[in-house]
Amino acid sequence: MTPARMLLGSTCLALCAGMANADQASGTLNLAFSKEVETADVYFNTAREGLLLNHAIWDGLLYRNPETGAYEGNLATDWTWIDPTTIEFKLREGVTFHNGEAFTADDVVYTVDYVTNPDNGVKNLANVMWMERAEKIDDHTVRLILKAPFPAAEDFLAGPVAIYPDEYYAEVGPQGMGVAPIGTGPLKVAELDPGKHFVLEANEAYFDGPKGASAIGRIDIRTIPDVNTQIAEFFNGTLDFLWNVPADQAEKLEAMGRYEVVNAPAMRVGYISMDAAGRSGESPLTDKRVRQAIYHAIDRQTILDALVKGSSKVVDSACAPVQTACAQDLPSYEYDPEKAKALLAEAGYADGFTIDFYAYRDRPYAEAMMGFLDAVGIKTNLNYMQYAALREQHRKGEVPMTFLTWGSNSVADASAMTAEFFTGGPQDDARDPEIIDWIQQADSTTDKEKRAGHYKQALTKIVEEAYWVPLFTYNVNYVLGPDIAYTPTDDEIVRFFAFDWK
Amino acid sequence: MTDPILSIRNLTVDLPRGADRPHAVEALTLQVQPREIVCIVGESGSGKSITAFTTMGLLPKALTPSSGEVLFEGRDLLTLPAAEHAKLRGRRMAMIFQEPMSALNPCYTVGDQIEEMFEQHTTLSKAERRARTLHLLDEVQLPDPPRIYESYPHQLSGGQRQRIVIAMALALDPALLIADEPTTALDLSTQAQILHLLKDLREKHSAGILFVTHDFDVVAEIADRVVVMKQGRIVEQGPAEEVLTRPRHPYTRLLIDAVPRRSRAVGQDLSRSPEILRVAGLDKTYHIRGTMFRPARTVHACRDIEFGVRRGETLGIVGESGSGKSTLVKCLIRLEDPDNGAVWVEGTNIAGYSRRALHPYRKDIQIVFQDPYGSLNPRRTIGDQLAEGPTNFGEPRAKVMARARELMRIVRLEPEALNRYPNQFSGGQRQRICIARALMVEPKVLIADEAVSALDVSVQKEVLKLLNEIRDRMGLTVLFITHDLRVAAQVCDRLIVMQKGEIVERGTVDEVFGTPKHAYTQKLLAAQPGQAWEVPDIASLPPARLDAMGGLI
Amino acid sequence: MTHTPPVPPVREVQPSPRQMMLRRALRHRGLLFGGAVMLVILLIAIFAPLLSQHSPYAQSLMARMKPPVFLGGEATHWLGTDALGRDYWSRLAHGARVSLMIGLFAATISALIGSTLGILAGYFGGRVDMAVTFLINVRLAMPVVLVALAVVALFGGSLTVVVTVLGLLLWDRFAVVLRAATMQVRKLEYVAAAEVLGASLPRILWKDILPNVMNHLIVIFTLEMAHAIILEAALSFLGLGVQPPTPSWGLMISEGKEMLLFEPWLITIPGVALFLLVLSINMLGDGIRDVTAPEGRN
Amino acid sequence: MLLFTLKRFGLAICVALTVSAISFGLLYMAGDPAVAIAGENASSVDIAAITAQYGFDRPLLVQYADWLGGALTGDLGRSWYFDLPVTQIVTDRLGVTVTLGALAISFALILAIPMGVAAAVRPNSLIDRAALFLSVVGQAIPSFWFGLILIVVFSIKLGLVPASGSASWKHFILPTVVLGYYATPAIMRLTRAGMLEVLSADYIRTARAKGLDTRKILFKHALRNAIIPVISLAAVQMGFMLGGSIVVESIFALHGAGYLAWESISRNDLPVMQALILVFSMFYILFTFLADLLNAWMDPRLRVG
Repeated sequence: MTPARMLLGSTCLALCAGMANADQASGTLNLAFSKEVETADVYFNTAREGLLLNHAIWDGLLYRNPETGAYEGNLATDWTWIDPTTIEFKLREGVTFHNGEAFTADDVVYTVDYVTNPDNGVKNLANVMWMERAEKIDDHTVRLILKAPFPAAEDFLAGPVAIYPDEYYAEVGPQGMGVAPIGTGPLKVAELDPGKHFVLEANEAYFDGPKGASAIGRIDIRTIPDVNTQIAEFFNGTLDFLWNVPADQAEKLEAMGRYEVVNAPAMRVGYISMDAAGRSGESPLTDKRVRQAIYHAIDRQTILDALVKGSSKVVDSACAPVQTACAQDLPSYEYDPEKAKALLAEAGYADGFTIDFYAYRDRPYAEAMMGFLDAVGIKTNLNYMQYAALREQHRKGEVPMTFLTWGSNSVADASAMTAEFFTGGPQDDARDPEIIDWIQQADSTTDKEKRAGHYKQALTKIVEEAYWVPLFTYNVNYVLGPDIAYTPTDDEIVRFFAFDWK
Repeated sequence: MTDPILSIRNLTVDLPRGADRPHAVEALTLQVQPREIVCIVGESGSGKSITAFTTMGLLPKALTPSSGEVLFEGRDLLTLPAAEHAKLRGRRMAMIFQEPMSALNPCYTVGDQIEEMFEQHTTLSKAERRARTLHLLDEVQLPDPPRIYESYPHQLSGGQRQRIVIAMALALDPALLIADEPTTALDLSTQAQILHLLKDLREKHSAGILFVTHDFDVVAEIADRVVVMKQGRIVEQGPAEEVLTRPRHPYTRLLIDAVPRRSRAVGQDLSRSPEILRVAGLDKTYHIRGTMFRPARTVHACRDIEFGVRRGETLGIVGESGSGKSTLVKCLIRLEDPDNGAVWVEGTNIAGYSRRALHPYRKDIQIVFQDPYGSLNPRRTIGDQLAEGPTNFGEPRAKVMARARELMRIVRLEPEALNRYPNQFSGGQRQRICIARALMVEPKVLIADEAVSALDVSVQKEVLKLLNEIRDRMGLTVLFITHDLRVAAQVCDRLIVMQKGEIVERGTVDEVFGTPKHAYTQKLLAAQPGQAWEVPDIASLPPARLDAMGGLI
Repeated sequence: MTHTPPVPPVREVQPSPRQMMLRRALRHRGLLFGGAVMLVILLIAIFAPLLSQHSPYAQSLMARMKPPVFLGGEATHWLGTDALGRDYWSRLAHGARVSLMIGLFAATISALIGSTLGILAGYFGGRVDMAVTFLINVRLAMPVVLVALAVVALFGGSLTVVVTVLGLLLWDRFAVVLRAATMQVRKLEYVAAAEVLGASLPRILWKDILPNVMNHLIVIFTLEMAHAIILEAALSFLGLGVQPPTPSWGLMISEGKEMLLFEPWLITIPGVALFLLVLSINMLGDGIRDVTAPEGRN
Repeated sequence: MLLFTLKRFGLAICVALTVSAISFGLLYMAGDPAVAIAGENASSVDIAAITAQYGFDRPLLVQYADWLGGALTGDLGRSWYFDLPVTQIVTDRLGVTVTLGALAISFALILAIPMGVAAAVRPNSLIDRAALFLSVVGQAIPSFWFGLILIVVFSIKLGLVPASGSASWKHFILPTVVLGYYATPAIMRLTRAGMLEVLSADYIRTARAKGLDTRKILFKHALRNAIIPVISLAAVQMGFMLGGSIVVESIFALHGAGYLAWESISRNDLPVMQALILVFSMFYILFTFLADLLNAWMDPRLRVG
């Protein structure tokens, strides 16, 4: 051990010794968001943090059990499919909102009507536009009418579709809800400084639903953008729990031996999309052999092992394995740079070529891929930009090759991903009519097996044609402070209400 | 004779290492009696100001007195602790400086700055301080003391500011007043007033005055005793009368000989010579833009200027600062465009020409400026700068360089100087170079704009002589712009006197000096210091006798 | 004693301005130190490929974040490796090129804009001056970091974009200082003399104005070069600078910052390099100012 | 005087207008703002709807005129991200930044002026060399790096001050130091140069000739004159600081306008960015304007005709 090493070690000791631990006594759990949430109104924000607040403050009609993956009743106690486009819900009785308003069928009808009305400008239209309207049968019975058969309906109802109090929402609107949210959830908002600071308190009157009441009385959430600052606060004991900790830091934290580090898979999938349709002009990527060469050239497993780590897995599907209908028995291309070079030579690019490569997150991953491509002769110019800018260019068809990820809004159905990228929309780089057809057929049938068959066809062709190079699933590192008890789930959702003191 | 107020004995002040000589002042001995004005006179670098500053304890840190003593009221100032010395300053000894424009703090009213003297050295109450200050303002003959009291320095003229500094110096009735070139920066008429004031004060306050100057006329005006310094040493001292009329040391003689005489031998007759330059009805008005805090105003710098000059003639244009002579010059060389009027150069009116049309006529009128340091580009060799003009007018390089070498000889510099940079030359040499540069394009008219004002008298004399020689040799016409009547009288054929943008008097030198018609001219002439002094003819004095060290026997 | 004294010979003791400058330079410790460090960095930048046995781009995902020799690492990567297993020394050496290039090009662009505006304003005064002063005010009123970030974010980061943006944003000091300096020089009589001698405007600007404001220009150039390098590092730190895998020091700090609490050497090494470079440029600038300043007037 | 104040004010407005026009052009020229509003998980349907709703299909000039019209009545539009009035968000965040800026400039002045004066009084002394050394070194330390180091040392290792946030005065210590130290060298140097120049001025010689004591000469006569350019510089620096607080605020998680700016950039919230550029430039203009007035008050030459 060199002196410098020892110095480093002693720093660590000092870090650990200096920790404060007054939180359990004060009963407050301290957490940090790493970005500012635009509004607490879940229908008007698209951030992951918004989804977390959604689950804490509101309830959906259904609940997806993170352990079994089964759907359970939440605000609804029972539901039945009347026909492929109609579901009837029996609502839970005796539930009240945080402001004392009673929960009835009117709230459901109002919420559905409000969010499906395009004039109201809800941000995540995909989350709600599959619903046509809701009909009140009686105070505690409601029917949901779908626009078309929609197999993923239950997942959406257990996820992003939160039920709002009709009277309150009619009075304050999205802005009022954004600064003073009212729901039925296990936690209620005590203080809110938009974007900066949230204080949640346990909802003493929470109903006996599948989520369960919060064991912790008070949760204080600040916004700290820098991971290092978060970790620094964590060391000081002024944060109790971290999530989305990058793999390297998580490893180091775990090695310190004082903290529990939990790794959980996420629904997010990383992939390289290639302009197979030639929208960005004359491009080598219109040649299937070139795309296959790229598939062969990238050592996905090594990237995973060295950088992504955790519970991530290499995938060949253009969707996450946990998603319904996301077939995994697909063809694949092993890492083989020689074969890649041969394919390139066959396609007439024996000396390689140069191409623009776009990315918006995980710069090291992108750089690693560039390194592999470089090894087979493909030179890449990285354009690392904001998501909005990249997406805009992608939609215009100006992006020949890009490393993207998609989290499917935690909706556990393959359609949450394929519908966006393989049905001829502006972000469809393949524009393969056969695939478009298969997916459309799949999404308009309620026959689960038939649906799965169509999906498998589509996913297989995506790999065969190498339209994408699906890379790997993401994972999330959760780091628990010494006195925190929490079991992370595999849907990237931190359940604030499920925390407890040790 | 009473005890001297100040007695400097054998004072030596060292220069920092690497200077051109080891001592700023060497073995200096002098005395100042009460009610006596002792003038230290010498050229720049003679160490005269150093003596004054040593006495005041205001020497720059780089200079250190190394031996001798400075006895003031019985105490040796050189061994006095700094704090003790500071207590004497202002109270027992006071000083007046050369630059009244910068000698006062711009941030405080002059009243406040005078009152500081009382605040620092007395226990007077606020009201008493104010009363004393107002009284002082009155004593130095400033109009409306209460208004002046509230004024800031920038609201006062140079003369007024110098009076403030004098008032400050006199506040506590010091025994010794040191005046370091107090009138050099002032106009003639103001200078006369200030000198008069100082003479008065000597009577009223019984102080001894140590007066540092380079100007023998001023010496003649006020000195009781004279000390002549050269390169840190006293070469001659004695009663004013003695030194001024019967100088014994060759250096004193050289300086006195260089003092411009009031009359010149014979004016040449040029009435047949053709008129080469005529200015008619020239007007120039400046509109000074207002700033955030100052309203805009209009200044008539030149009004209806009219004159002509003949070939070979030297026309003097005399005026104090602000008289418009500089603006006139700028209009002639077209650094400024006149608003109205004509400038005829050999029959061509160039006043209205555009820059482009003017170009070929540029070389006809050339100029030598006042500041020998600012008028040469420090980054170009002399040769390059001399070649500038002819090159601009398309002459071949070889021919140009030949002429440059020739001109260097004419202005008595070595041709090798062409390869050097301006910083390698002294002020007088630079003026010669400037003259050579102007002559490179063979001008018809040469304007000398205060061309010798910044030079020491001995150098001044040489340059004037050179100008005259060149004029005669080349048949040049010279416009000689100056504020110094003596210099004008010495070199000019005819004179124009300007005041507030207008010509108030014109005529031959004899006419203007002998029978001035305009009140302003009369006033100017009357303000001339040292008029009673009959400058001796040095050639008629017995030869000087010196010892081996250059001292008088 | 009435004869003319002989004309004093040219003062041989006074060396030419250039010689004097050189003499002062050789006595100026800060200048020498800054110059020496700068020279070393420059040499490293020029000979980067020869000085490093690894390519700055060659990654080795299985050999990530190997510590440098002085923290117990191996000699093959004496400054260790980064998060992608690339040789840190090689990236540092090649990064010197990027930093110097950004500094040089950005400062050159702003020098061209700023000194042109400044000299014209100082020379002509009046309306030209008013217009330039207005432009300077507008420029100064724009928050540099914010605008630079926004532009890079919106237009995408690349060496060209960063250099251009910085160049277009950092000209104000050139304009301010050269305007003042030109005004001062403009008043000097040799400019008037040149005009009277029929020199054309471009000639006056080129021969009489420019050489005499050059020392200011050089000093500001060094300042802005340092400024640009630091700003680029800050942009890269915020993730909006030059594009990876370009080995820029700012980018290295940005990438290393992730492991700040665990592998501090990752940001210390490029941080110290950056510090040394900026320090040497600043000392060089200060030195140049000291060495050239007293020269203007005797 | 009033007329010129008005003129100066008019000029300030022109500057602000030009800045806003340039920034508007820059911001809205790049990319489709609708995508930014829609957010990361938005689908294509959402984006088309938003384009129509916000009127991004109109010519840029029309959009600017629209914005300007609103700005003149104090309405800076709505944040695309927060969907709240921009004016409200910005004023909400400005407090922290202005506090930080004021603290930082005070820190810089308190550190720099005495150091500059001490250095000027004894040029080439140990103090002078130390001050110069500090200023050269200070200018070369990148502030983001400095901030991180301070967190590691003072917050984590020594546990003296909190690492992030703005809850108490303690939270402001590190950010103040990081933001303030960067302005220190410039102010120190200007103070030193000003003092050196003033101390060699004739009126200081006059003051010494009057026998005034050193303290009075230094502080009444010299500093008053030397400080005038420092005021202007401090105003400029303060303007820069507000704009430069981006880095500092993001490191220390201070929810001020600088952090808001950075976040707005990463989420393409153009109305907020546009407003912030305007606000920062207005602050700069305001500070320099105040500095001019203060200077006029300090220096009678500027005050009276």
